[in-house]
Amino acid sequence: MLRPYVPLLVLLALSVVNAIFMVVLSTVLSPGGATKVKSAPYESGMTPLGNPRERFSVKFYVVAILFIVFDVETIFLLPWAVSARRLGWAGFAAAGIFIFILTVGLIYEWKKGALEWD
Amino acid sequence: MQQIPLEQALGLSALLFAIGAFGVVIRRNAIILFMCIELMLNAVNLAFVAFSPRSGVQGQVFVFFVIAVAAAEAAVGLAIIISVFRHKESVDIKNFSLLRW
Amino acid sequence: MLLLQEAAVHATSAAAGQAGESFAAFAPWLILALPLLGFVLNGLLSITAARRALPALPPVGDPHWDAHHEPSEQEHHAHGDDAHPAAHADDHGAHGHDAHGHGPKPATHTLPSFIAPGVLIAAFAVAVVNFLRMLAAHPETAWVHEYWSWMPVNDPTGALRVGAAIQLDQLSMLMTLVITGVGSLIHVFSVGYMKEDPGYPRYMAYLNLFVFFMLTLVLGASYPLMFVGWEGVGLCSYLLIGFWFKERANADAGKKAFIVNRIGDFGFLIAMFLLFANLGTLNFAEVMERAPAQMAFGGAVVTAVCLFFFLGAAGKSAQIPLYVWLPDAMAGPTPVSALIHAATMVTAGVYLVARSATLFTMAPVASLVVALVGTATAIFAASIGLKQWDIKKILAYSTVSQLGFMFAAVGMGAYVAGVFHLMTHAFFKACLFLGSGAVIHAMHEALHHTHSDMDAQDVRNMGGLRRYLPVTFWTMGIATLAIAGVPPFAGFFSKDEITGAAWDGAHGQLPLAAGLAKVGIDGTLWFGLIWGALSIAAFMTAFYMGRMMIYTFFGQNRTGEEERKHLHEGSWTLTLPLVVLALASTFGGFLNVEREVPIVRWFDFGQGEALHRWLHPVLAGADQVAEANGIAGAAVEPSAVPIAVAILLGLGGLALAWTMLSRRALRTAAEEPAYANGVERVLYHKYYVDELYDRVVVRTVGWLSRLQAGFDRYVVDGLVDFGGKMSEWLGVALGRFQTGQVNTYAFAILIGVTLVLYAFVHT
Amino acid sequence: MSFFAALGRPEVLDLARQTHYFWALLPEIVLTLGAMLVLIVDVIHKGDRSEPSRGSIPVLTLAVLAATALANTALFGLRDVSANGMVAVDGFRTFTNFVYLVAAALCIAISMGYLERRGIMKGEFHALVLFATLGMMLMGGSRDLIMTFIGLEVMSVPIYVLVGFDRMDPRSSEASLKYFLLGAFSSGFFLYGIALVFGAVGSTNLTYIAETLGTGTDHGHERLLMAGMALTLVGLGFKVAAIPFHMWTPDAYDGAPTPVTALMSTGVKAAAFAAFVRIFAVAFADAGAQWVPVVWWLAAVTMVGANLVALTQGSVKRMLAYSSIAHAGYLLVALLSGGDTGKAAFLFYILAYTVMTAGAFGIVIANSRDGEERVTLEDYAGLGLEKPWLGAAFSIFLLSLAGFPLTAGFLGKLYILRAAVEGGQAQLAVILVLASLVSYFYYLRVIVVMYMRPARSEGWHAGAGLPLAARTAVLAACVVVVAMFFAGAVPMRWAEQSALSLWRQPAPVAASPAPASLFR
Repeated sequence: MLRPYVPLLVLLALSVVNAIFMVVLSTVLSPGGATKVKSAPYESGMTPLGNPRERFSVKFYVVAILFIVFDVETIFLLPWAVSARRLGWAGFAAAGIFIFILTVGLIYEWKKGALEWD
Repeated sequence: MQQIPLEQALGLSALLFAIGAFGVVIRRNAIILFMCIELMLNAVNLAFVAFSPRSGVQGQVFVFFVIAVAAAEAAVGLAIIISVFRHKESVDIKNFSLLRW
Repeated sequence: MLLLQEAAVHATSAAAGQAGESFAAFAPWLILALPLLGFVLNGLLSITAARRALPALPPVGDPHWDAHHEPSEQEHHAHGDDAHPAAHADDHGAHGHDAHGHGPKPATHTLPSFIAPGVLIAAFAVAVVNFLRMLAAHPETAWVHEYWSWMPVNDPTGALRVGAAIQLDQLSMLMTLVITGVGSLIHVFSVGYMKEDPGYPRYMAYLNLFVFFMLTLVLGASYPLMFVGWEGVGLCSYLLIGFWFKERANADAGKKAFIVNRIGDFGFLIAMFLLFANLGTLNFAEVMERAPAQMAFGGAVVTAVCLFFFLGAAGKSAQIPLYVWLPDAMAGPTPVSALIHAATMVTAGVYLVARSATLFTMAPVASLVVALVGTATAIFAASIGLKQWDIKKILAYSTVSQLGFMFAAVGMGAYVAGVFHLMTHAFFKACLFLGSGAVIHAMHEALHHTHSDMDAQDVRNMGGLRRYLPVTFWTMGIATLAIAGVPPFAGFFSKDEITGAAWDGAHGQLPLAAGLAKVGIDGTLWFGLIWGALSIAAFMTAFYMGRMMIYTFFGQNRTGEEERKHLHEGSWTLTLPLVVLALASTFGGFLNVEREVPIVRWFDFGQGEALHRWLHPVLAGADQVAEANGIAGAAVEPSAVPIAVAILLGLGGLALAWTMLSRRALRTAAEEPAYANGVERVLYHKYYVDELYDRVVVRTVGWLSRLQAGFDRYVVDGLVDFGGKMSEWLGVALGRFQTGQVNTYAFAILIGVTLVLYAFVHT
Repeated sequence: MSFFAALGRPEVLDLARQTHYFWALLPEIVLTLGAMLVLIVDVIHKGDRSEPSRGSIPVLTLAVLAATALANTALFGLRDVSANGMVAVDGFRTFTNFVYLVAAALCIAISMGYLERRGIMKGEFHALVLFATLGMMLMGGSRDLIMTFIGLEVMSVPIYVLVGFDRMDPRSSEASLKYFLLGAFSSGFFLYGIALVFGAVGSTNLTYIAETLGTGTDHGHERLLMAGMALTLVGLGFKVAAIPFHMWTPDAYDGAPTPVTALMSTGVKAAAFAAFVRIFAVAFADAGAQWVPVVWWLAAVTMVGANLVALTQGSVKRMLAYSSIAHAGYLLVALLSGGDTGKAAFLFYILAYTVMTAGAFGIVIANSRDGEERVTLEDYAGLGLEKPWLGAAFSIFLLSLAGFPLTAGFLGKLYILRAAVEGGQAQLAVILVLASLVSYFYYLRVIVVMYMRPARSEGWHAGAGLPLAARTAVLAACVVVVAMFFAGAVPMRWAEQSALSLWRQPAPVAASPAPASLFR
């Protein structure tokens, strides 16, 4: 009855094991004790202290959006790359059109100044 | 290898979809509302994948499209929510009733 | 250009195409195109005028109407100096009274005086040419020409084909002559009456547009085309009733007319659908051809079609219960009342029934309903007319009553009599209305000189006017004799033919009587009733018309010392149409004299009954139906009784009015009470029908619409709240149910989803 | 179209050959390139901050639309022999494409002047309109449910942005948020419906679905199919704004910048209806017994409800929103009438409706001033007297919306009524007549106010008006509305041929249900 779910269970188990393994590994391997700076969470260079209600710059958001869009592009390109040879020139042309349209978007963003931090 | 029965997969999909739809009806934070909608879309993705063995591999291809569309929607939707936030300092949809009847 | 080419082509093709007949129409499209051209030109002028004159535009008010309404009295003084001289400067110039110093009028206000009557007279000329040709040829079939395909031709089902087509036959020809002829006269009258109004070009544009639509109504070769005209005249009527729209009552009257007419239009549409569903066509020729074959005689379908058509006709032609808009429509300028609300538009319903004669012959029950409603309207409206004081209101109820006569006629199957009365009524009623316009014009001008706020339309404020307005008096007098049914004036012959038909029916000699017998109804009793009621209505007509004339033109003048000096006849544009119409009211009746009738036997008019012979081809279809069903009327025995009674009643009514009222010392409106006893009170208040409608219909609708107003607010949201309550009950697991706008909408969608899913899974 | 033939266009398309997609998608390709061009040109101009270039963007946009219309004519006379292409190549698509292009062009034209006044003159507006139009064309022309969904999203996402385009106006932002949340919500239902249909039938190809249902093959998943149809109906019902899926409409229409409202109520609705026709009246035609009663109720409730609510509106813009809901009901009647007549009536009416609605919104724009929307009934008092041309044009549009003779709306309604009577939907025809009788009241009320009430104050209407291009567009719309009445046979004939082509799909059933996608 539950046999078809076995792969799912295996996946679940593996991810749990992996998580535990990572945490343990970093504890074991990390040198020295915990200073105040070291125990603070890492936030990509932002200072994590301060009023939690303080506003972020909207730039973070813009970059995040850019990331989403160009990230999703890979879910189309990856399957294409896997079978690029079988799809032939037609497939290549299709992928080319796709990338061309994305490039136009990129040019727009560039010119708009969305890629500059200041 | 034996497959997960279609009924069970569809049941899960329907359950997720219903949770998403109910979330849209009962939550009032715009962002959570949007997350509920994303949940609905992903429930549909599950249904597509579940149908795939029987109806053809396109089902899985559709999922890619849905993910891409969802990403685009997310980008626009979050931008809209930010723009609304600037007026109201809030994302509670209960506060948005300039337009009614 | 295209039209011209079309015309050239069809002129030749029609000449060749009409097998056996030599009738060749002469550019009938011109009859339609000319008023349309007038509308476009005047419309452009009016837009230009509105644009240029905007800052200095004086407040618009009805110079002949506003004093009539209590709320406007104060306003009257406030803007009187602007509005009234504007409306009367035409005569002032000659008499040196006008101190208000209007400069020379701009072209926008002078050109319409030539354009508007010009196009009408030209159209009338074209109509006359066609009439003469038709008279010579007397074609047995209608002349139909499609100018272009209006609704699709290559319809896959091949069902509905409606072209922009003109149908020219004896009936539409007659109507066209009346519309363009009487219309021309009224346009001329309008020049004198309206040319100082700030909205003059707009007025003329509307009037031209009205004529265009009215001609579309009668010349169109199919029901949809007729409907276009039908709606169009409704629109123009609405625009013209509310012409002085700054006065709220006028705008309301316009709305009332429009809304009541919508009810009728609903009937017209349903009738068209039923016809199309059963016959697959809406062109007159095809309908009349297919109807006898495809619908059962006296069957439910044809009866329903006819009744729905009659609902439409009742709306347009002010029959019970939809007559209430017509008296209020008198808020419009008086020439409009004459043209639209007496001579032409309101008779469209009669035209519709006559045009559908074949159908109505097939539906005896529907016909009887038409006749009975017409009769009831005739007597009901006449009784209200007995006790009105406003000269235009008297004429309005008189119009409703006379329309009732026409419906009684066409209902009884006496189509020729109905159309005959339509025509004579157009003459004498237009004459009466224009005459009342001349009276009001004179009264108003006189009152204006002393800045009196007396009501210029109340007959109690008139009296003895025959000394001051001789032409108006004589012409209106002739028209009164005509409407009262005094031989040999026009109304006598047409009304006599109607009562005569009822008499025949009471003796079982009408086709309709035989038709009713066929469906198991004894009609003779009904016809007897109709005859009696119509006779009483005719008597009342004579009485109230006599009363109006006596109060207006005889006895002591009650206008006031100072005002009296300023009472005088208007310019020739006002009097000429009156004279022409009076002549028509005198001689129009001889068109259809029966040769055998004893009293008129002395006159010899060829074979007699010219109108019967003229309209015969149009009614041939109805006759065939009657013959095929074995209900063709027996040879009518001419009887002297109804004629004698008719003459007696007409003269008697006038005589009674004279003996009762001519000695009576009436006081002015301010002093004389509107009614003396209970009966008069009920009559004066028009049986309280308006109040009844207000209570029952208007308030119900108002209540309903408030209900609807609350619908989105309370019901939808209430539903959601209800859903919210339910969820609270359910929602231990789901937590609180929070209503907010987006949630609300999403919930509505979810409810929809549930319903749709349920519907799908359970079918 | 020998011009395109000379360029190498084949007479018969076979979408199994991928190169033929170039011809099948020519208008879409032109529009995509044009939209990207507009986007880039604008952003490059912004680089050198040259203000005069602003005026050239709308012109460029109109040129792109014109080029697309030209490319659209390449579809005339084309036939498609493939069984399972992603796009339909038929007259129906050509016709509806023109409708979207007209809607977009009118939207751009009436936005001139308006955007400057409200301080939102940005090139993105035009690019977004073009992208939304592209979405409409993809949605209305698709022959595959997934393609319909993508088209729907390509259309909707730019519209979400456009609704909130005036960021300084809280109403605009709020409308955008509501429309976005509910739009995404409803497209979730639509997508779920697609998934279930896909599961039940085994394909998302509309032709294949039609054939499968037509042969009556027992696919053994009746319930799945029913649920799928129901949810698809919900998604489309939302986009066409049928009651009870309409509640976003008044808010979104009211808050959006008026040119966007015009586009939403015309182009978006037309595209959703085109997809509706393709999915329900063609693909699910043989399951009519299931969906016709449901859509019948939707149509009836929509017509009655929307007209009743419209009666109570004090804002002209909101009244037009409810009017647009009511018109969705009329169009549903055409769709329900079935047969070629119904489709032809639908096409005729959607064209007439697009022109008259966009024109009406053009007048709403003309009546508003520097950043201030003047949309209440009182704001219109005296407009007819002080601005006779604007008043006359508005009267024509309103009368046409009401269905008054001498206008396209009258003829359109008559065609729908005829189709309904022929198609055995006589009760719906009666409801339609009654509902439009009600609608006379609120349309005429505006006209009455325009002509019969004095303006709020001296010179209240002094600033009302449109720039030349917008004026030309509104005038052209007026002329079309009247011309469609007098020469009704011409567009009707075109609509009929287009409707016929919808049913004459050659499309033999292929053995494989797999769509000829690029990812084969």
